[in-house]
Amino acid sequence: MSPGAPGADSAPLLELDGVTKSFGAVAALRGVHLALHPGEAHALVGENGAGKSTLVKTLAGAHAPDAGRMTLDGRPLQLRGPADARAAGIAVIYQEPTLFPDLSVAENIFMGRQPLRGLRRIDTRAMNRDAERLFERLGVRIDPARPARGLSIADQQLVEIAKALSFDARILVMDEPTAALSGVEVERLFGVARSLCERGAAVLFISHRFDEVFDLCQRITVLRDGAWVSSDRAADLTVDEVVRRMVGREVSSLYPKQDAPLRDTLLEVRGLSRAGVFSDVSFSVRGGEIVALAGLVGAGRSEVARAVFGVDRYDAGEVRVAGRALPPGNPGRAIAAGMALVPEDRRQQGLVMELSVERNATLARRRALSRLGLLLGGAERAEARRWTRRLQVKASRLAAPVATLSGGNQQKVVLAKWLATEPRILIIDEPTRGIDVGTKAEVHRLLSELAGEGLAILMISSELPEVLGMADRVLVMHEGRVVRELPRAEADETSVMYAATGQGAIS
Amino acid sequence: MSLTDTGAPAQAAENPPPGPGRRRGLTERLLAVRELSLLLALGALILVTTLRNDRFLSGQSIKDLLLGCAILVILAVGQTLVIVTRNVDLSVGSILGLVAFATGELFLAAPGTPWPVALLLGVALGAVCGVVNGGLIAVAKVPALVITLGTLYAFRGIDYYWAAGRQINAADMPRSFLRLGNQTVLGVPALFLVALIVVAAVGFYLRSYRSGRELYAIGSEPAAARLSGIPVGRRVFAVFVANGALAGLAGVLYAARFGTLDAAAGTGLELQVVAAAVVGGVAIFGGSAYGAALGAVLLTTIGSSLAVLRIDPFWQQAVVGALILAAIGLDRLLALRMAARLRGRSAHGA
Amino acid sequence: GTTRENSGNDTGGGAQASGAANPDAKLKEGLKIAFLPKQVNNPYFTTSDNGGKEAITEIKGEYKEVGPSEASASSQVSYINTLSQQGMDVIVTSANDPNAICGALNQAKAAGAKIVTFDSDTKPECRQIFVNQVTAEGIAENQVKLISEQIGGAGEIAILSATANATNQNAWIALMKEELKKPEYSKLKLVTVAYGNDDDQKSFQETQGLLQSYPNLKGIISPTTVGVAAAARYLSGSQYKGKVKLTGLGTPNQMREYVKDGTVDGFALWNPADLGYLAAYAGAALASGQITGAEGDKFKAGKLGEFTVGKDGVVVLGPPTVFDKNNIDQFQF
Amino acid sequence: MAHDSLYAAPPSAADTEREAGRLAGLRGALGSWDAAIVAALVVAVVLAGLSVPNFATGRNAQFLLLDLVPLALLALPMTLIVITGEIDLSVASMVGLGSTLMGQLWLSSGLSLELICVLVVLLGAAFGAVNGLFVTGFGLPSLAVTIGTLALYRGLSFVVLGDQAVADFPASWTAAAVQTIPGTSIPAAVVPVLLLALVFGVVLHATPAGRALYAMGNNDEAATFAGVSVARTKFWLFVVSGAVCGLAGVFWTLRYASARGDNATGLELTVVTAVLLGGVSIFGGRGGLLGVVAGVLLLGVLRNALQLADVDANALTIVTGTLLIVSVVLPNAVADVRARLHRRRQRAHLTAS
Ligand SMILES: Nc1ncnc2c1ncn2[C@@H]1O[C@H](COP(=O)(O)OP(=O)(O)OP(=O)(O)O)[C@@H](O)[C@H]1O
Ligand SMILES: Nc1ncnc2c1ncn2[C@@H]1O[C@H](COP(=O)(O)OP(=O)(O)OP(=O)(O)O)[C@@H](O)[C@H]1O
Ligand SMILES: [Mg+2]
Ligand SMILES: [Mg+2]
Repeated sequence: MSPGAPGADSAPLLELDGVTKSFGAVAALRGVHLALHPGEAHALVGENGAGKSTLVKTLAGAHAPDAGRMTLDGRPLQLRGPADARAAGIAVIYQEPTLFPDLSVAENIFMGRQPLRGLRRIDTRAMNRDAERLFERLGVRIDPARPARGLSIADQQLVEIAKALSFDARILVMDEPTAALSGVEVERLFGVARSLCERGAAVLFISHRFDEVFDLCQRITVLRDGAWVSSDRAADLTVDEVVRRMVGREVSSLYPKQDAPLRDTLLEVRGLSRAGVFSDVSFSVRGGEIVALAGLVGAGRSEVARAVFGVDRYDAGEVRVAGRALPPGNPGRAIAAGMALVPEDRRQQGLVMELSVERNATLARRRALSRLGLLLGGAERAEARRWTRRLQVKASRLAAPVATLSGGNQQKVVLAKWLATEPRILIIDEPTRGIDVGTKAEVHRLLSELAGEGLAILMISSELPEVLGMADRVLVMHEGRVVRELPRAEADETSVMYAATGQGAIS
Repeated sequence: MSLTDTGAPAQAAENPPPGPGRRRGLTERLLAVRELSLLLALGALILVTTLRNDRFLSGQSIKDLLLGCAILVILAVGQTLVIVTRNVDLSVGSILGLVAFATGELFLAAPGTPWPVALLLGVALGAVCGVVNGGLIAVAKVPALVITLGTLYAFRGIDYYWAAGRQINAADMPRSFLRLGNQTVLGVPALFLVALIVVAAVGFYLRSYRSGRELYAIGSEPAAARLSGIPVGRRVFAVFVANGALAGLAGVLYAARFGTLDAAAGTGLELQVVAAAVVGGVAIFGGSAYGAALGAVLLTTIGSSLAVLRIDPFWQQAVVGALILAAIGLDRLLALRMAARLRGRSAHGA
Repeated sequence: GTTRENSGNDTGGGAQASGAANPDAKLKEGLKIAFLPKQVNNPYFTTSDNGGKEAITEIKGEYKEVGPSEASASSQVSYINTLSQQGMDVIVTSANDPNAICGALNQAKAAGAKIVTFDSDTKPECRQIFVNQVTAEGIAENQVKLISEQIGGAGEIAILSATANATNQNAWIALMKEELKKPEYSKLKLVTVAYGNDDDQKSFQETQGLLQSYPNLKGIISPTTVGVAAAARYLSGSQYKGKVKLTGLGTPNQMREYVKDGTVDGFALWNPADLGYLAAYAGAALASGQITGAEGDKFKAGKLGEFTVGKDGVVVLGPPTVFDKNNIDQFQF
Repeated sequence: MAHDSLYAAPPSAADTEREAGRLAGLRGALGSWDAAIVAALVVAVVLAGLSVPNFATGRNAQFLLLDLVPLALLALPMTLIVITGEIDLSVASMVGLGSTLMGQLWLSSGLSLELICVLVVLLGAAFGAVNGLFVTGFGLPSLAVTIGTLALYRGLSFVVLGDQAVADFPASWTAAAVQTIPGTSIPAAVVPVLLLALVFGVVLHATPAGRALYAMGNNDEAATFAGVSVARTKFWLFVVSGAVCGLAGVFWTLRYASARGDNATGLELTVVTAVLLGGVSIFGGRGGLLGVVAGVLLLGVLRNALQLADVDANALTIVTGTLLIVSVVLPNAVADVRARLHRRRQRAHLTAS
């Protein structure tokens, strides 16, 4: 491997030229160029649906390009499947975790490459030890012998990263690896990526967070609508410039919440407890107000949201909607009472992948759309069109299965589905995870607008700027308890962090 | 910039993980418990039956038991291979019937054929049926249940067509071959030894070999398996061929054991085989070949002991059904308790 | 509502013999005669149907065999319907259920077909003739006599039957119980009836269960071909070989092995080919007007000679043949 | 254009959408598979009518339809269950148990036959509820549970009547079961089946509950989040399946005038075959009722025509199996070829431009 210095204009390790890929009528990639140089971290940015993940899957051998050339070390590269890509030294972290829930964490990491002992048997001990070493490198503790089922999204992502690292690959491709990670883990990941670069590997990094992009990468390629726009040194670019190239126009990257008159209390949660997950959680949200629930990963915010909505049961406490008690454990009743929950895991909880965009968008509203118990196609379509248009969902047609949409567009469909129920109370868990910059501002504007219309909004977010920019009040959770309530004026980076790490607990 | 952080390091410091390799994975332990409970159930059944009738534990009776379960064990183990990849093979009964009849025909056509040749040919014919199943599934990318439901009919139809209502009798087959079905080695029926070898080999393979683990990976999350470069199509194909070959083996052994063959041999066996695998815990959490084998032994023993206990014959099938329900219910209970324990301990630090 | 009390018994009575028989009528040529066994793929029925085919060839009729691949009454109904659609002159069938196929048979009759049952009967009013292999009494007598001789006239015996609801089996068993009440069998004790479901493996297991449950068991009667073969196989490979006697109804081909190795002394069966042969002639006689199915009608059945229709339209083939070491090699079926 | 691509999409896509809009009413009910299977049915009927003697007669239609009544009945709830991703293998055993219960009640209870029929349907619902409880209450895989109850219910049906058969049902009732609609040769029993099919079809395709079935078949967690009570819905589906089995048991008993422990043995596989032939995905989430009804008819027509053409039972077995395989392999193969052609065209197009 050529130990090129970062940013050196050495010969590219991997080069893509004119790569084209379409799915039916959708052209996901149109003649894309990409050159990955040894020792360099290269960012790939673009809006949702720009074709980043498709490019990644092409590199990984999971998709065969319709046209175009790939060369590795100057030699043409033909990938017939993911196994070929691995053999060529390409390790990939996909946008959605691809773990085997029934197998142990260590097996997940070393599947197909387990260390062997006599008779070509698998050496489980050595495998667990190696896994433990990898986790040490990443600075996390995950029991290698436990099954992957039940890991939180962040942990799943960490296992994926460990897996990719275990290859000691020459090319590391990471598709939004940080979307579910916290600052510390991101830093460690970057540390590892940099050390790989120092050893001459090439890194392809995808993220919607520009601070990360500029922090890690020396070169940035912009995609728009499947087409290559530019590849430049990061040093020659600014965030605004990148955004302009991505979107093709100016966008303000954040949209602060507009003040709206506060109305009556719509959601009231009192003494909510669930053994081992959260305890004695109390808060209320008024119409016109956005309350943010902040905290570290695993603080139990999502669990509270799920319990309030009725997907999970709780052991004690009560939930009141506009003064009336909501029966526990019944999402149907919660919806009827005017509540909506945009869940954090869109693939598992938010969407029915095989169903069409239209069916997904109207799924939660199907009762309201029926007349005399019968569903009428026209009303459904009109409703779906209204919301997908408002959220600018990019899909070939409304009848296309949601699975064919890009990650960010899928997220928008989830939003559309819940907004279509015209809720009074909107609980929204990581609303902009994986959403591109333009749409993010759009979502923020929408949330602000909805609050202005009198909705009570409870927002769970791991992105501090989002929390600080959008919330009227910030509730900070730590280890299953609400430890701090900060009005907008008092909420800043330090005060929230302080409370979230448990140091500011007023107990 | 994001704000979340993991409390892991602190937590882990309080709770250092035990040295690597010293403890077995939770999944593995779960399976061990599963197999243990099956053994217990089997023990209890034998005990109760023996208390009522002490001849149940006589040498002859044990020999009969072992003989009786051998074929089902082989089929259940083969089915395990298929089920762990999240597929199912409903055509095993028909493959068994076809191969059994073919074996008889072979001896009719060439009476002098030595039995090992017959055995190999039978296994090969079974494998060919497996190739048909696996090929259709791989090429057409259609759920195995549908394809094998189709070949369940198709193979049986071929068998019927071929047999055309004829029967092949013990007298048509060489003594040496028939002896295979009844012979004992150190008091253990040869048939059961064959089954034991199959169980051990498949069990060991599934647990300790890369490709064996890949089968579990495929069953656990097929899409992820594809993305991790596991040759899913090839593995699934191989699994069906292997299962076909085992069904072929079972077919030859069936011919040796029963001596009387017509085209109906093994009809309806597929449900018993799936039931054995289900009782053995395969359908619910991956499961192992050992569990499936124990499931098969348990089911056969139930059949025998009901006969010995002289349970009203009209009740027998109902009791078998109730026991299947009880077995999977127990399974579930165990799984839930394990899951509760998983939830109890955080992901970070064991 | 309709209750059992007020519904009345509207099952018609007795076999109907319509019109007058003309014993001198010639057998018609070109009769379309269909055999519908309980199940195709069953060697026993293959043999008997081939007997029927032989007879039909002799009388220059058209033979055909159809039937379900699994022994179920509902599929038989659908075959009967098909046959009556095709305008068969005679349908010769063995019923999987004495009642279930009645409606279809009556429809076929109304469409002009003559109905003959063999081996396993329906209700008498649904057919014209039942060709019985032997009388149930004949079987019961024969089987009890065989086992008594083999075990020396005293000891515990058990019966291994087919399915629990096989009509003919149950009739035989009931008559065997009657037979056992006779003084000469007073030392025989029937301990149980087990069911092997005409499934080889089940029968095998049941035999094993019998021997374990009844340590003093001296003999087993298995009046079903599947059961007797499975029981013989079990005994021949066990410590009970030769000590526990076995008899029943079996085919010589299946049992040859066990008669020769001493597991079985003797067993009985009628010749299934003759059964089919006779049924075909009975059907032809009906269709030609030689007989109507009334008691006392006489007809000639080729090589088997002359037969007389008995009560309820039953024609009996004859007493069963007993097979043992000495004669078994003369039979091939 | 970036943000509005749904509407500013390339013309071809926009066309597709407009067309989709126009056909929307049809689309829901008539997926491409449904259309194909209906077409196959029509072709089969026409071919059989032209080439098989005695096929195209009223009497034959009567026999054919009558034979299909139980199969069609069982296929209706099975379709819904399979769409939710579950399966019910115990249906045939429930028919058998319903039949023997009817026989036993008639034999010994002195109740009126009307009441007995109602009781049998209710008991069927209770058996279905046991399935439902195990599947949803205890969270067990339905394949495993219903293999267990397949044995259990069949066993119980032998317990209920033992080796007996009850056959002395009033002739007026047994005749009614096979009666035709006056002036036609269509069996009267077809009418309730059609009505039920209509009810199931409307529920599945045009009600919120039907939508929910598809959603939970694909992803039950997401369905839960959308306010669908997955467990409760599945439970009731199993109950309905049981009740319909009870009904089929009543019909079976009267049609064959015989209540026996082994009635309807093995029918479950035929039901599953018909449902899959009808285009329902065994993994759940896909398929429609029209296809299933056509699938049932196609199966019946083929069997009947082949029987009339004196094709023997063995070949029939092979045909059933092959039909099932072809029915699933063919659409995939066609889609595959089409995709390949499309890609080639695209590539040609790209190189040209
Ligand atoms: N399997 C598929 N079938 C059909 N269309 C697809 C498929 N996969 C992706 N697409 C389409 O290809 C385009 C590019 O998708 P891709 O997932 O590459 O976007 P992305 O840049 O990764 O977006 P995001 O930032 O939201 O993850 C989208 O329009 C998407 O709908
Ligand atoms: N599917 C699951 N099975 C078992 N435990 C889980 C599961 N999901 C999360 N947990 C555990 O529940 C606790 C809280 O979960 P979670 O990480 O979702 O909290 P959170 O505050 O919502 O964090 P975030 O939203 O940032 O992911 C953690 O201890 C986590 O390990
Ligand atoms: Mg993406
Ligand atoms: Mg969360």
